[in-house]
Amino acid sequence: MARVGVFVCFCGANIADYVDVPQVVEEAKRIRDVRFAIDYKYMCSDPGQQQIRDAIAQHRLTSIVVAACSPRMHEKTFRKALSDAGMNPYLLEVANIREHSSWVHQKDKKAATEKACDLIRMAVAKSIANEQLHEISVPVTKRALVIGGGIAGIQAALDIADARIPVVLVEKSPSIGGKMAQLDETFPTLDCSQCILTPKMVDVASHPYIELIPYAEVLELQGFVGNYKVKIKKKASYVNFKTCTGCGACWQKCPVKVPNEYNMGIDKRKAIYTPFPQAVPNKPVIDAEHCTMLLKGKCGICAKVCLPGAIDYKMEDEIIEREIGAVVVATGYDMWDPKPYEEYGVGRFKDIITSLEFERMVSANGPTNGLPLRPSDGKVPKNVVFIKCIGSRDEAKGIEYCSKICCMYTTKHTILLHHKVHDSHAYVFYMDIRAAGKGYEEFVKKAQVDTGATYLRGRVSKIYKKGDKLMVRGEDAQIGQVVEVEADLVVLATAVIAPKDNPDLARLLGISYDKYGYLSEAHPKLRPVETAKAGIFLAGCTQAPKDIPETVAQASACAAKVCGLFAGDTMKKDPMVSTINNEYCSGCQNCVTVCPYGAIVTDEVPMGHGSKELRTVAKINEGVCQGCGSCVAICRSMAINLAGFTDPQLINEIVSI
Amino acid sequence: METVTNQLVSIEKPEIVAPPNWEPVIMGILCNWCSYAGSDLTGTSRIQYPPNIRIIRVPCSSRVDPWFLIKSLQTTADGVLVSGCHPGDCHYISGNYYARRRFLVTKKLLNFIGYHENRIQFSWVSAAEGPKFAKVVAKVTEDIKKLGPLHLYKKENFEK
Amino acid sequence: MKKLTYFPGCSAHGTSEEFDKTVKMVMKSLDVEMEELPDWNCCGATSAHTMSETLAYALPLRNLVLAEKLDNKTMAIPCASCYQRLKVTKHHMDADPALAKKINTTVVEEGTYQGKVDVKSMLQYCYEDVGLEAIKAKVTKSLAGMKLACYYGCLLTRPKNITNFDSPEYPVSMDQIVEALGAKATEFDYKTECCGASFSISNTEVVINLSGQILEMAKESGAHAIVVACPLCQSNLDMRQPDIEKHTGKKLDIPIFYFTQLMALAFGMPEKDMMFNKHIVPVEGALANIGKIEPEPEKIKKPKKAVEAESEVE
Amino acid sequence: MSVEIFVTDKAGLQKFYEAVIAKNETYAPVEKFGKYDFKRVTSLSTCNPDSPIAKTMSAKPLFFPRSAKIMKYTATSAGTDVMETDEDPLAGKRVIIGMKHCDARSLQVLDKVYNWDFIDTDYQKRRQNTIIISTRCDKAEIHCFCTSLDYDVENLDALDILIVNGKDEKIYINARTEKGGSFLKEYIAGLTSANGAADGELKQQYNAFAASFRLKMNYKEVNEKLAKIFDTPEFENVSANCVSCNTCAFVCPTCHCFKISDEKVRDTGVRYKSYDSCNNGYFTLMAGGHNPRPAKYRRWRQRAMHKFVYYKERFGENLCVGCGKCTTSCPVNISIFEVVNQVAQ
Amino acid sequence: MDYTKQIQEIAAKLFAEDKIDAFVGYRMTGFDKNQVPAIITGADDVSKLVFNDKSVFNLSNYLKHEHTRNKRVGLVVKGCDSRSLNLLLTESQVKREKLYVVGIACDGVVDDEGKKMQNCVECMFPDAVVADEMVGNHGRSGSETLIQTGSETLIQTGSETPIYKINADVLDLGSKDLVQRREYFEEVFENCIRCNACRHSCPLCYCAKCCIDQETSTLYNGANTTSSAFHALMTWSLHLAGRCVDCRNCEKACPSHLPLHLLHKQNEQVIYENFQEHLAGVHEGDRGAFYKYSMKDPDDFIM
Repeated sequence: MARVGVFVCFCGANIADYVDVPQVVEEAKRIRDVRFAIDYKYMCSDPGQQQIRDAIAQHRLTSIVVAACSPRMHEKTFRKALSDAGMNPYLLEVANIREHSSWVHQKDKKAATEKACDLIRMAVAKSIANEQLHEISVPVTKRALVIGGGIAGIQAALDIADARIPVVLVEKSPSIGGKMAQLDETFPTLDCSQCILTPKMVDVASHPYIELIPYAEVLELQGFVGNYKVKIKKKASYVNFKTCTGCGACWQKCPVKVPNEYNMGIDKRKAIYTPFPQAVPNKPVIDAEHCTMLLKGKCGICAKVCLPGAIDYKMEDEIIEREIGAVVVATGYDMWDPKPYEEYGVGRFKDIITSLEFERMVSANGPTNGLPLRPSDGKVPKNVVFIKCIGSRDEAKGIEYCSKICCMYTTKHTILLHHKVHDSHAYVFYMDIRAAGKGYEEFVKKAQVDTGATYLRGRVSKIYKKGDKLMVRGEDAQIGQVVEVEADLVVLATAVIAPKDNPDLARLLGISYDKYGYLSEAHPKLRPVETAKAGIFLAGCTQAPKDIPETVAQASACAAKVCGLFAGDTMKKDPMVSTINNEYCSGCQNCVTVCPYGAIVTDEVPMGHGSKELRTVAKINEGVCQGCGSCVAICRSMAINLAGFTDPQLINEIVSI
Repeated sequence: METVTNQLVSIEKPEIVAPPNWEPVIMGILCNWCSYAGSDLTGTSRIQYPPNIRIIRVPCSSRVDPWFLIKSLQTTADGVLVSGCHPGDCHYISGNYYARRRFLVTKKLLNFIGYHENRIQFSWVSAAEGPKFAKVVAKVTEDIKKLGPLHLYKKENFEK
Repeated sequence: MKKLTYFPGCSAHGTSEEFDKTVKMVMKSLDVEMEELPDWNCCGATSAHTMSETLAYALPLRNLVLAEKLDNKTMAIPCASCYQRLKVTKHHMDADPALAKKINTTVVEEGTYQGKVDVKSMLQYCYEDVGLEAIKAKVTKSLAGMKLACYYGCLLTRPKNITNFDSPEYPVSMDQIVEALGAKATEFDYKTECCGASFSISNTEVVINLSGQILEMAKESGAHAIVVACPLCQSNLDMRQPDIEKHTGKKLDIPIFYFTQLMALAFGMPEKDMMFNKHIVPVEGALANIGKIEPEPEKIKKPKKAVEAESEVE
Repeated sequence: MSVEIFVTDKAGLQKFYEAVIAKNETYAPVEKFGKYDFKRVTSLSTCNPDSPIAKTMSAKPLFFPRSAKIMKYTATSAGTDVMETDEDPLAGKRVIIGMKHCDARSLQVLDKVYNWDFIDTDYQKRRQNTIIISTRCDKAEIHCFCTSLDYDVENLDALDILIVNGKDEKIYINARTEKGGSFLKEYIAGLTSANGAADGELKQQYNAFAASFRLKMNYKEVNEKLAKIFDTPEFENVSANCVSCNTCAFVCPTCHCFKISDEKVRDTGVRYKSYDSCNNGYFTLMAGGHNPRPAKYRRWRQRAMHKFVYYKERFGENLCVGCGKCTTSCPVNISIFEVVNQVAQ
Repeated sequence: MDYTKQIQEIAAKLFAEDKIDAFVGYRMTGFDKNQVPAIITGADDVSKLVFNDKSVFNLSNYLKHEHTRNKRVGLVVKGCDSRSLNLLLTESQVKREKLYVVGIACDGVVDDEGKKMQNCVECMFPDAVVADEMVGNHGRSGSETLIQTGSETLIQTGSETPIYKINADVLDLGSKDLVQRREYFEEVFENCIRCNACRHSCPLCYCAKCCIDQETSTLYNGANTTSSAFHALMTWSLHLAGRCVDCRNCEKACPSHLPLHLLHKQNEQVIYENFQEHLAGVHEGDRGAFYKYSMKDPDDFIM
């Protein structure tokens, strides 16, 4: 027989003014299972809690009902009081007689009192069916996987590693650095991108807690939060990194020339190459698609010139496995290909380039030694037209969203142009200038004044060639007229898009992605770095376009999440998770279908007592279950129950009003 | 003087007349993250609403088995209100979408066998919609007051 | 022997008689049998669709229904405007059978639309069905020495999802045809700009401005003449040229040919059949360039930093 | 017992019924959804005393309700109060018309178990206060085999008033018990005495009826043989297509297994006694999880054995009256007659 | 429709080739013209098998019985039966590789009075949708039928007159007013004797212990009252919502002859019209409307 204690709170006057508390206590005392009922001015105060603790011992109570404010307010407080008295904290039920009665029925004390009595009756009925629950602890592998070695991945890896948690950093290209390594200077401070990034890259390489796996891809992820197992494919580099000294003799002698991805194809690299001088690790790899030795078996020059003998043409892809507890996905972004803008002559006119190509040209270590040059004739351009929103905010040809960073980097480009070519003039065609950010608006304003750039609000409708000039025809919406600008060079601010591999990666990791291919966060406002799958976090542009400070902030947030997850040897988890009653489970697996977290798997159990025949039943992974109860409601056999909200508990409430 | 013709009768069973001063009982099943939080906000904002509703907290509207509605109507309730997060806002990603389907079928089925459709109502109330919650409860209470006491398939002998 | 339904359109029997005539000549020599659509009616032109949607669909639909009574799979149309109306109608009728049924049953009495005849512009037919090789094979008198700017106008390739032919912004099919005839197509950015179209009558100034730019750009590209595939383009560019010259004060003197006229010329047909006498701008100057082959200019060195897709071995 | 036989015609019988209904609390077969169930009637037009056996539920629920309140209680912290249940609606003086002989006979069989170690007073009261008026069938229905069992259908004393359809649309009414005799006295005003002349005709009618049976069995042989073959695998074969739907037990006029359940709302609860069925998979499921009859054939064996062996051993009667209701209701047409015969062979 | 010969041949062949351990079909009863399901375990009994328009009972029910569990079974299925079989396969209750399915191109079956059953008149999938072998003369394979009569096509054409017709009884009752509907169903629930035959005869009710028999709370609805009948039938029909294949096994089993199809068809209609879902069991892998959702589901009934 249950022995319930009921504790009714006055909440000062908050409850007592509108609910007849003594009468409520009398009513509570009449309920069959109530052995003790009392009121107090402030139940949440220490003396109030003491009353509960004393009564538990004195009256051998088996469950507790506190009638006070919302359980969202003080449930934790009272649970702790129960714990302190040696009682399982989950034997507590809170009857919300403040938010749900006294505060909302202030004009009808009788009705409010009656309602409070009913709420207590329901809570008592529920508490009788309460079971002792214990926090779930899931063992944790304290190692994090970071996918992507751009600034987001670098920052996340460093922050986690600094907390002395081992990190596995996987990067698909031969060097970490990502897009940021291609940038010249960064807005709005114009500090040199390389200068602030490369120290971090070096830190990654030298950090004792970071295992850097470049030139590799994630193949498979199994398990659940705290207990993942990842398979990584290390692509064959044909260079033994252990013996290679990074002297560079190989790529200097290599005869094969390939367009250089790092410089957006403006110049060439060799078939054996390090992507850029500051690459980390600063070891070359052989591009198997172009190496004549690997393709045709002829050449072998690099092996001949390599003194340490690090070249190994027979190297093969290697699969490595790591046990990890959490994943940070930081796969960055791609730039949109502006080919659909046929009216601009994209593809026909060599002097139309994308913003990243411009970025490489003006970069001090770029292919043109920091000078913007016209690709057609190598001349220094005087009039440069920048066109924004190429692909962005364009439902017909591109994507619907705003790429967020183009306004700012175009502003930066006008400044860089002004710095490099003093007598140049920039024209900027724009739809809106979106400069929300610390110092951003000021940066744009200042740039406009300093560079004297002409800002034209409107879209460009056509670009055509007149002599060796490009005629840019567009609308100046502010004067309502068509304008034509004679340009030496046109720079298109192409949209930021999700990496094309994102959907595949998302499927592989078991997380969701939106229609553009960006990975989806668990909650757009409150859980922007988590995914719906516990233990997988998102950093940087893989979730949505963002600038460097935001990316770094999100990366650090991921690191904090990972550190929080790994704070103990085991993960503590709310015990409000589903459980399966094997006896009733018929194995239809509907629950597996509806579980939004993939927390339900199947298991085999004996058919009956001691039977060798097996049948399939569902099995809940406590570590993954978030306790929504979807599976409980769809289980026709009533074989699943959600701790804390079991069918008996809820039905007891329903039938006891 | 008012005539006595204005007797409150059960809409489904017109032969049953409500006792004097009859007040309906409404079972409110609210999801923890949106609607329950919204109802708390109604409280903290001191927005007044009729006292007929009795609230049960569940983690998500997808936890609500149509069984609960049947049991409520069979025993204590004259009407049921289930409230969850707005579509797209579910704390558990997709729970309210599953719930929505069940609710529609349940509502139509109960209506088909003789319950007035206003006996079973649903709402989406977010954690910020304290005023909306009060409005919803007021509407449901008023609707059910108009319908009169529920006597269909009630468990016998369980008078209050 | 290829067979083809021919929809001449009203201008072929009027202002663009030379287009009509040369099309017939050229097609005959290319072994294409053209069967003129019997009892064809107006396509609705620019006016119908500004007034009544039903009428705008009904007029072309009748022609489409009539075309289905002939055996030919394709109907080719020289006039860009007629082509556009018929093609658009066909597109909507195929996409929405209910609409087709409605228009068909309420207005068109000649039969039920089935959607089995394809509609092509004459240019498209020459390019896709006849083919460059066949054209090249018929050339007896190469046009080498002539530099031509190919002007397509606004309708032949647009909208892309309906015409499904060539690039909507920078088409090249006509360029390739004139090069097959031996001439050289210049790089001409105004290929698909608006010529002013029917404003020629109501607001001449617009046409002077727009057509003027086209002519100027063609001149600048080094072309001796412009090649067109649309009667209205031809008449605007040709007929308004004196006005434009007067307006700008610049001498243009750039004749406007139909591509079929040039084909006929290159096929060695008698010059009088091409009706050059109908042109406002005299053609003789431009035709004089035939045979005057300029020496190949030295290859310009590739820009140092040019993007190269293929790898190369030193 | 002086047995006077009255004779009347169709109209006379109707009048008799109407008079009975008017004066008494009367139950009769009432049709709903194509099936007859015994319900309280207030006029002859709403019921059909000649409903076919196959389409009529047994009258057992009038004595052993499908669900009976056996207790009502309130539970508060002051303790649990057991309250009087509502008055038994079936305990008053009443008349049942349209009950078949087999149904009436089933009550005699049930009497044994209700008068055994525990005397069920509610049942007794219902029995004592009931007058049963039963028409003898004219023709056996397809699944009937009442004449093959251990009771005398012709001279059945389980009914109080017998009605027989005679020749030339004559209808005979005959009191079979004292209770019936004294009851009938009130209604003899419209009836004429047959003055002994009817005996032959009654016999003749019975003989014609008895000859119409398709099914005949030697119940003694079945009793004996079944008792010896508890372990025969034949039970598995005959039960193979049973879907364990329980219908047979719920429509059977002699099955009397029940379960107890509580239903509690707020502080008030009711304890119910309701039908159960041995064909149900968890009929024998014990609290610890053990189930002595998990397999379908074991439950079927139990059912057959109980009907023809166990009950016979204890009370000297077969727990089957040969009405064929179970066979008619069975969704897969399993016939108890076929089964016991087949197993016994 | 009489496929007795074909079925016998197939069963004999399967036993001869040792492809099955048991064959589930129909045989005549010993006493009337009705048929009973037959579970045959050897070639000797093959001659007992029959199939004609009296072969009503949905045999996929037997797949949940101990006689067929873990055996290689040959099974005769009509259109509706095959759909319930499909659901059993989807819900992992049966292993496909242990089944040899004989699909019938069904012309409809008749009730006790020889009248074509209502569900057969309204049937949209007369041919088996799962089959290893088809019997019958519709000249189509199972999958072809699906394309021709499948709900997919109905949904796509949208404005066209749908082949799906709302059940006449549901339509009739639905057009009545609330009090009339209540009166009708009060009689239904009153006449229910809580024998649960409907549940046991349903091929899709295979739970280890049915939820309405579980004493999960103080409100156990075990008694036979109108209220508990309401509870049981409502719960049952909602558990079959989006799954019921309209084979009417339940109605055939009901000793009170209750019109149980009303509940199922009402749910089916609501699901079909509001969620544009396929009819139950038509596609393998389709678990039914309650186990998925669409963002476009109706929302106007929610405040």
